[in-house]
Amino acid sequence: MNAPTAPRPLAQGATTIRVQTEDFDVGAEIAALRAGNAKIGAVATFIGVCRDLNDGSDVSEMELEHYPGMTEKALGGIAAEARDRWDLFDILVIHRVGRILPTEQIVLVVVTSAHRGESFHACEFLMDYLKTRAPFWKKERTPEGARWVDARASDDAAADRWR
Amino acid sequence: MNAPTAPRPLAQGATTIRVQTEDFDVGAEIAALRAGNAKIGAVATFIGVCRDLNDGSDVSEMELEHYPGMTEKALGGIAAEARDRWDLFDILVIHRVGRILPTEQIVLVVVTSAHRGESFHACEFLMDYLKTRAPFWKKERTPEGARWVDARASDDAAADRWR
Amino acid sequence: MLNVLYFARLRDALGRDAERIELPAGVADVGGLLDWLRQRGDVWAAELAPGRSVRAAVNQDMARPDTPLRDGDEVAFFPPVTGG
Amino acid sequence: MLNVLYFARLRDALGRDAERIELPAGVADVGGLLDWLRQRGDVWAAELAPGRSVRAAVNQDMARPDTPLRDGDEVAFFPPVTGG
Repeated sequence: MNAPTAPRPLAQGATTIRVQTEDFDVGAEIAALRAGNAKIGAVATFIGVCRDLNDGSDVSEMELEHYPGMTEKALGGIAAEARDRWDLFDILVIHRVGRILPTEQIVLVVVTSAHRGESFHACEFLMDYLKTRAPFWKKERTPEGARWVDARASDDAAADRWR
Repeated sequence: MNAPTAPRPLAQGATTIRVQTEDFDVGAEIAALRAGNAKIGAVATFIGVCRDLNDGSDVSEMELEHYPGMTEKALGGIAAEARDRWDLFDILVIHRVGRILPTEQIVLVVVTSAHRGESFHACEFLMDYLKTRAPFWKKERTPEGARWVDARASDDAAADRWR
Repeated sequence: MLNVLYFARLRDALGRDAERIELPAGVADVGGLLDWLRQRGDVWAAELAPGRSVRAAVNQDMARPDTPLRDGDEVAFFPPVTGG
Repeated sequence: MLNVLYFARLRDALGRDAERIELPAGVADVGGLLDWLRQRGDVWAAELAPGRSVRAAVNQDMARPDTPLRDGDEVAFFPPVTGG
């Protein structure tokens, strides 16, 4: 909408959203984000991992379902909200779908910025919103059979902190 | 001080503090922490990086000094405080000293826990306290000469949030 | 026509992942469509009952009961999300 | 004897990184030692002036002006820390 302007001096960085069945390499992803931007002073990262225990039952595997199209749109919207709130360079969100075993990685969020407060807050914000607004559903296989995981009131409370 | 007790069921995990001149491999450090603990559901990580610009001046290199002995003691105390506040598995703090160039890594903090809130909060707490209570001092080389970096009021304010 | 999608526990319980529905007479919004679906009875009445925490999206944006519906919309129903 | 250490900008300005000092008569705490050091004048008075944000540690724990000193203590003076 604006007239063309000169490139912003700090306009390095991009938002990347990936929904995939494959695992991801945290070290390689962080290195790729940081490459070539000597203005980055802070990298905040969160990795969500499949546990072998949930709500008191052993979990032998998990199946992650999503809503193709809407999931990517929701994650893009969450990332845009984070950029409105904080001065950031890069946002990377990778979320796996399909079959996932205990100790395997489920989700990765990486945020880079000049100073630490901004990447910390944005990373936590992204996870809190992702947990409550991005269409993913977990089904766990336990000795008692397969069960859909219930949403947690604590996740809604965490997301509400940012309102 | 206590009589011997049975192993705690969730007592996996350890605190590791390293002050070193060498760089570190984030992916390998995280993988080593996670190995063998299928109770971990959350991994929060912070990496502090040397920027090529600070307070408006170009930075060509940085020299990080510390107080051998007290630095390790202070970091261990900060980690113990984090364990008092949150239910955590692992705490890893690696802080480099000596000569560091722009885009090189300075500090790594990794915290693992069952649920994300605890590792997020502990990771940010550790960084805020490390910035204000661990004896490290930065000297920057700029076109105007070498200069000791001044402490920031914003870092004190960040640490005071946890009181 | 509406393209109506069902996900996760709802899809399992309702026995379908999608269907095409001619926008019913008198249905103007998401809440109206839910009422109409409940009138199918059985699992529809049970799974979509007001206490069951059903979430909806219209054209891939989160929606509320008063979100309007138009011919051609993609409407999705699903339980509260549990990713991450 | 006290083992007194200086770090960072203070070490550069004072021209030494450590010295051994016989606990001076009448000096009972960190504040007292700072007063005694300031009486050396010149850079000592300037760098350790009350407005200069000098921090202290005794036996590798952060200390305050009223932290007591005993023979054999390791006392360190330094500017506010800037790691991370």
